[in-house]
Amino acid sequence: MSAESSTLTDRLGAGAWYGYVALVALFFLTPLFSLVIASFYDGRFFSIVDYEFSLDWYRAALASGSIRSAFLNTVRISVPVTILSTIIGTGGAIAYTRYEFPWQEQFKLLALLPIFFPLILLGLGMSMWSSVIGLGYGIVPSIIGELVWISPIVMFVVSITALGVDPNIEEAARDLGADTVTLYREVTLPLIKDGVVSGAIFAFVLSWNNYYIVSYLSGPQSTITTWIHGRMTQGFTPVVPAVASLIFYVSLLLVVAAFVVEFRDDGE
Amino acid sequence: MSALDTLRGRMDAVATSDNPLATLVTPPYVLLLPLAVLLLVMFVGPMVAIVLFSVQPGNAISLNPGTWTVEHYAEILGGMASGEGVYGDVLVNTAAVSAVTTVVTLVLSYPAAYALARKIKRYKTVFLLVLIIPLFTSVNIRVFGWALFLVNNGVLESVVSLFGVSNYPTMMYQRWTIILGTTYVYMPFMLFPIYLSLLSIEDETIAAAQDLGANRWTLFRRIVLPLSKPGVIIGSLFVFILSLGADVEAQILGGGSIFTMASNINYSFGYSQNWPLGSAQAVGLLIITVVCGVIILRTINLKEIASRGDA
Amino acid sequence: LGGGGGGGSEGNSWRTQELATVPAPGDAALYEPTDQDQTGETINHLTWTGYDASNVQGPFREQFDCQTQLDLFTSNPKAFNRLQSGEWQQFHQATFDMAWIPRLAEAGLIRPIDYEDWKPYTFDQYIDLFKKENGYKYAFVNEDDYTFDIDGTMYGAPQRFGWASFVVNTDNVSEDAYSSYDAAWSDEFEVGIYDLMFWGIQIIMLREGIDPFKEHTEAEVEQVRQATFDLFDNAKTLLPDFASMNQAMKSGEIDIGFISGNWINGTLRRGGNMQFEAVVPEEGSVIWVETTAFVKGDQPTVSDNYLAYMQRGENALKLSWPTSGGTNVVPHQTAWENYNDRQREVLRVDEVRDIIDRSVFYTGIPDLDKFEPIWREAKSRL
Amino acid sequence: MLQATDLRKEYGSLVAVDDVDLEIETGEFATIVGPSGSGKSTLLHMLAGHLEPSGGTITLDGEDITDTKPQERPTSLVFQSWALFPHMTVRENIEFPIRTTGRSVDGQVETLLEQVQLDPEVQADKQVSELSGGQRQRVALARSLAYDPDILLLDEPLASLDYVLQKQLQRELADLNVELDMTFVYVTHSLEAALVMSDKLFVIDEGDLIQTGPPEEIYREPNNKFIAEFMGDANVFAVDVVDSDGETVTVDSGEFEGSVTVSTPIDDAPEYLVVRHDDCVVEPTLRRAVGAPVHVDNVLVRGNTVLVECSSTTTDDDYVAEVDYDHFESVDIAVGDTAYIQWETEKSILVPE
Amino acid sequence: MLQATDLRKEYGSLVAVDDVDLEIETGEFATIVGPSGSGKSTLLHMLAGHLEPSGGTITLDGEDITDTKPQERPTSLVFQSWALFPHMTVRENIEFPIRTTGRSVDGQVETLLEQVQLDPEVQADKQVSELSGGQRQRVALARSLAYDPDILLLDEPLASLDYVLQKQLQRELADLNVELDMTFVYVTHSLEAALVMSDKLFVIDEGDLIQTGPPEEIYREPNNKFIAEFMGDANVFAVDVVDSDGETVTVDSGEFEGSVTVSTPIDDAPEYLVVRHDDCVVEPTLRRAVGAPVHVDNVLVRGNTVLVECSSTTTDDDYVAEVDYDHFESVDIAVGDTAYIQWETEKSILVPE
Ligand SMILES: Nc1ncnc2c1ncn2[C@@H]1O[C@H](COP(=O)(O)OP(=O)(O)OP(=O)(O)O)[C@@H](O)[C@H]1O
Ligand SMILES: Nc1ncnc2c1ncn2[C@@H]1O[C@H](COP(=O)(O)OP(=O)(O)OP(=O)(O)O)[C@@H](O)[C@H]1O
Ligand SMILES: NCCCCNCCCN
Ligand SMILES: [Mg+2]
Ligand SMILES: [Mg+2]
Repeated sequence: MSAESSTLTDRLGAGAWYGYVALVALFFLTPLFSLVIASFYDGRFFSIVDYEFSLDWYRAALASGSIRSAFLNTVRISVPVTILSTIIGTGGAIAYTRYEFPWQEQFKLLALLPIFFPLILLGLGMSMWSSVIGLGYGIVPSIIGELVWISPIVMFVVSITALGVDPNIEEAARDLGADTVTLYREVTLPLIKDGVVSGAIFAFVLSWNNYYIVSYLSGPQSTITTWIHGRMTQGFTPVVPAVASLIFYVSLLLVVAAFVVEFRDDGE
Repeated sequence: MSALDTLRGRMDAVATSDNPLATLVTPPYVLLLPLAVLLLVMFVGPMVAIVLFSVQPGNAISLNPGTWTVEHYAEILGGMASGEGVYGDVLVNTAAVSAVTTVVTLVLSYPAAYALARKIKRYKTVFLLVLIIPLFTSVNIRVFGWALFLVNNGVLESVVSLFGVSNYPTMMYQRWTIILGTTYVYMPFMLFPIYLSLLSIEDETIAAAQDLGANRWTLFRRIVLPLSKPGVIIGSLFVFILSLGADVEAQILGGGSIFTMASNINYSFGYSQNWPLGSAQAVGLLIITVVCGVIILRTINLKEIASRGDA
Repeated sequence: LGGGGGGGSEGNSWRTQELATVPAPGDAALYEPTDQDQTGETINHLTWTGYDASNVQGPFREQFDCQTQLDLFTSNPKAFNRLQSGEWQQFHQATFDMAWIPRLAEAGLIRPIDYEDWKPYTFDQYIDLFKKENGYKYAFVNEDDYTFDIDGTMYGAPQRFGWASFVVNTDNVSEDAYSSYDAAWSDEFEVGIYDLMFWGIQIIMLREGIDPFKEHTEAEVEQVRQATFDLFDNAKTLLPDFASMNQAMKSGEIDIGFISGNWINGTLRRGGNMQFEAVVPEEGSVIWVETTAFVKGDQPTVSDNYLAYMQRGENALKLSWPTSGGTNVVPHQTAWENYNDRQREVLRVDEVRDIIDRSVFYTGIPDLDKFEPIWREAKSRL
Repeated sequence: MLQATDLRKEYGSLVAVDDVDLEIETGEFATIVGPSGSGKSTLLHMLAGHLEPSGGTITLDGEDITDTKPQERPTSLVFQSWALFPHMTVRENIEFPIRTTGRSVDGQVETLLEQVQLDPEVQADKQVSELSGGQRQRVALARSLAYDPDILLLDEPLASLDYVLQKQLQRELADLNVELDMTFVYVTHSLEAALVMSDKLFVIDEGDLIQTGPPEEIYREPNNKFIAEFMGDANVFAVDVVDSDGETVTVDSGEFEGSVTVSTPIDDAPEYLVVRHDDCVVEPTLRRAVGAPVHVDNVLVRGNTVLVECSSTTTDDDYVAEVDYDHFESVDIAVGDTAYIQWETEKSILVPE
Repeated sequence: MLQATDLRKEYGSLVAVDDVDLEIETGEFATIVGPSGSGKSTLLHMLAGHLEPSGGTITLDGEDITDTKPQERPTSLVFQSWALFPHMTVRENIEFPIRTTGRSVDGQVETLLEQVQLDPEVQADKQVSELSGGQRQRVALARSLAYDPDILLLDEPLASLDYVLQKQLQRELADLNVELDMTFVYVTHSLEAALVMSDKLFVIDEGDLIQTGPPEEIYREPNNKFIAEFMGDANVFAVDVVDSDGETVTVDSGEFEGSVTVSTPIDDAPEYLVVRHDDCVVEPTLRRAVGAPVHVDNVLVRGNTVLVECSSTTTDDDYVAEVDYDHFESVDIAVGDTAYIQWETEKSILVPE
């Protein structure tokens, strides 16, 4: 039974919590707002002084084949990476937190090390290694390369939740005849759901934003990050903010959907 | 469904057999095997390649097992010892940026994570999503967005000019703007682990502490903080390590006012084409991060914190 | 008869032998697809932004019914590393700044090209400055010592070019001041340094009156060190990329960008901001020429069609003014004839001859590693 | 004095605590009993401040504390689920409230552990996860005692303990109540504890406070059939009132032989006669004032007493008599016999529904 | 038959279960009692397969199941801490074992809930977090029953229930034991449950199995002083053996008047005379075979019985008599009086330390 509160000071207190989170959200969004503003600017390098509204960059972004293929490649990499790293990382987390086995601490260290590796080195090292073992370059090597870095991160995110689960509950499930598959599907996984979902979000975000590994392993396939990096270094136009803004608009739909759902629930 | 059944049958059939190979398809081995194999194949190899490169002479661009040298280590360590060269500065700068970033993100994230986990009930998904969606846009373009915000004639200027402020010191290319950048980029890696660990604290534990006279501060210090330790540790680790590797982020806003290890390594591999030197620096960075990580993880045993059930 | 284009038909050997010389069929056959070219193949081209623009790639893809994938890189050495570490298997063509062509040849990453076969598709198209007959040697490699040599083997085809110097905001910096690189060492101006070490070092050498492309003495190294430190000590900021640099110029945060060049500031100019100019002061600039080469390994049948297409004057003009990416000049006569007034102004086409006259061609600093720590250390002084 | 007025808690449509009024004097040992799910824990959590009432007020010595935070109330709750701090040792758990109140810890942990019959040397530095259920429960109790509250709220604090320990700790608590002048509000399902230890007993059912008073009074004069049965095993007979003069009432029933005239404090007309199992005996013939003919179904020996389970020969009802082992041996009763379950008139309790 | 041989569990240096041998017949109702922390839960967890023994074997019908996985044992454990699935409703919790065994769920949840006295309409679709303590405990019980195990292991399954419910469910369990021919291994601290329900009783203390047998035998002929006291409130007197002929033994003591000659099944020389509180009475004069002079310190009414607490006039010992309310009223005893606590010779139990 949890404490609830109703006094005025408590209300103010609750308001302050909301206010603070709103500030943090604002902090997170500030550069996106700036990019949105810049994406409608008619010139090439943004200035508020001679601002004129234009949709040209959006037209260019939507028409561009290289953006489309960068986008598709990014999806082709990040979706499998999200799914696979969530599975691999969750497996590692469950093994590490819910079982005892020989070499457990060594396993933890091995699983941890890639997180410590600066990404540029991982990319470079994997690029060298990839030709040694004949893995090659392209979408699949990029997926494998990203998994090396992202699965351990998922493992650690999931571990946080898995560490909080009462072992008695799993014992009870076993006791009641659950075989391994049932145990995971109906008890363990639902109990660590928050962690797995967070892990998957982390995985997606990290894969979506990965530059170094992809830039070394994707071969001729460009992704949004390598595309943006190229544009920043060579040939910048506000198509770049326009692309960023488009991604932002699409993800805003999620927020709107969540808001509507919640608002409806509230009404009931 | 039928695949599941087969799997189920196989797993549990195997569990009873004594075949040591067969135990590999039972938990925990079946769970940790993919990760272990992945890392052994695709991580240990590259790591070894880098270590090997770091002992290659001169500007070698391919591995030659016959020749090796410690000249690059000597250069780095010698430079650090004598105070010449950049390595000492770079190390200090990098550590300082990472430490400050870790502290700042921790201080800023904790209250937000706490609010999200325990105070915010209505519109929680909305808040969570608002915090997540910026991450769908690449890091460098988001940091560039900050530059657009801060530069002369940028967005900030138009906002403050609404309030009649026109003369204010330039915001770009300062040391603190590096911290702004790294804080901005890495804060989610602090916020979400802490949020998760706070989420798993039982309401009754909090109620019991309040009941026993804990004021807000005591409640925080003795109950909430220790129980959220896994999240704080993992979050701090992420942020510290990731900001040790900060490159683009640091440079755009900071205008190179702080030269960090990752930039320096990047530079060795990129413009200066000195792979062995870059690898040697990389090994140095690795040693630092691994040592920090191992110390942190050893001193705080995650499993111990977690043993909450009973026997 | 083997006259049919892309030449799937005869001489398949160069496609499969890793380092075989690349021949070309005559009679403009490469400009038209043949039956064999209706393959739905994919060309992978490792190159710079601009090449990927839809106005550049679209027509070729349509005409030859194939895909082109452009991997856009941002740094010669990094691209070199990638090919070297094994990615050569992924690519069919690569476009590097020409100083890298001998190195690529030396590393066995690119193929020789049959000059006579290819002349109609390439050098015959260029303005006089880029004719072999007139001494343009930066596509030809002496395979004994891997230097540029007019009598050497052709390894690449020039594609886009420009100069590296510095950019000034002519509204704030007087012509007097920018007639020398000294402006960047002057505390009168806000200076931003683009973190592009080996271009920066070359320009510093020019300012110091030192030939960049030779072995340097201790004293010269010392001189460069001092000049570099002075430059950084005077600078306001270091800029990591093109976009940040131009944004800093545009916003007035800096008056001078060191270094820059037409490939960098052209974007500002194309946006109508003609006050930004990559001026070439009296010390001169460094001329770079993007040069496309065939990468070793298997090649699709349309690979030679692609090169011929990219080299054709009207397509080069599009590359010069892509729908996305930066603006640059190209050496193609047709392009020069067809630039409109605005393009001429933005690209400063009419100044190009003079600039080349006053500049040196980028052939690579042989002892770059002496200067690399200097730049490193200078950065830590900011 | 701790006072609740119209205290109410609703969970959605379920009224867990329904406008309860209660008064507990300072130093009193008040016990709350009631069936599982009747609202006892809910009530305690509201008194402790962990649960916001849906209505009503709580005052302490006249001061309204309804909105006071738990940490500012001089109360401490021993949680039904213990709620020990999982990341602390036993010692740290117990020191926690001592530190929050700024007192010095020296030696207290040992004393408290001994008070709850735990060996400080063995248990003090264990992790909570290394304790048995009963050991945890005692640590939870010791921790609340360490807070030294004015009012100790106990939610079934001894449920997981063995009989001997329960007794010892009940005694310990009763002593503390007197020694420390601490007010105890004790939720228990142990009738024995309720009857022996408390000054005042509250009976709660489905969120309603249905009877309040000294335990003996409630035992002897339950308000209704539910309380009568709840306070101890009993046989129940539906009765009809045949006579009533305000002071005494006379009832009879088709289910037993003989009519019963007793004084009753209840205003409502009685509908049931309740007689406790241990007030009944089963003998072959009817030798007491009231009795019903039965078949003997089962005989269970329970230490010194014997449960004789039987069923009415005339109705569907089952009855039980709890008789002395010696008495049982002295009368000749065996399973299958027909006999009389019987009791003295004055053992009859008349109650309404 | 479920059999454990030399079963052992060590936690570091602590021996929680110390080479225990036990045999439980199929269909038997076996009860394990022992003080808090004596190793009961540990033993049960080993039988269920959740805890790996440090030594010894477990066999079921002769087959060694020591290393069998919990889900493959035909056992089900009702956890002391319930271990309900927090993310499921009551219904889903109960359906869980039905599904794992591939049976159809229809109607079973309702039947099971009713068996544990929960109203399916109200409770079935609640979240676990919305239940009271006692309701949770009953769901845990229903869930284990739903598994329909051959052997049901119960770790204090009724500890959080009120008296009436406890009785009802004890009865229910006893019936199930018979109906379903299910073997029950029942850990409880309720002596009453232990005595009434079980076919066989195991007494465990500090990890040792110290007595096994039918409950009545253990009640009447405890092995030692600890068990004697543990099986019910008792007064203890140190005694000296004055005579012994192998069959009977005669003792006396400085603490009581009269000497006691009883038959004893114990081999060891008895050192204590134990007599249960409810076998004693306190009267002004010594009217029974044995008795000790005491001061009456306190009188507690507990429903139909009265606890008379007194202290020896000659030693420091305290004694208690639990007398009938009627008997108490009939003798003239009040606090402060000097009187005799007394009992019949045959109520004396002689035990070694
Ligand atoms: N995980 C553990 N680590 C160390 N000691 C433990 C652990 N679990 C139990 N113990 C100890 O083992 C002993 C037996 O514990 P167990 O839980 O079996 O007792 P129990 O008889 O069930 O007691 P209770 O009636 O209080 O539940 C106790 O002293 C306990 O402190
Ligand atoms: N969070 C909740 N949401 C909905 N209903 C609840 C909640 N908590 C308790 N209840 C219901 O309120 C009623 C009272 O619960 P409470 O825990 O106070 O009972 P209790 O008297 O303590 O029972 P027990 O003796 O079983 O612990 C129960 O019917 C329970 O199901
Ligand atoms: N790392 C060096 C970048 C050199 C830029 N070259 C300019 C030419 C553009 N193709
Ligand atoms: Mg309760
Ligand atoms: Mg136990």
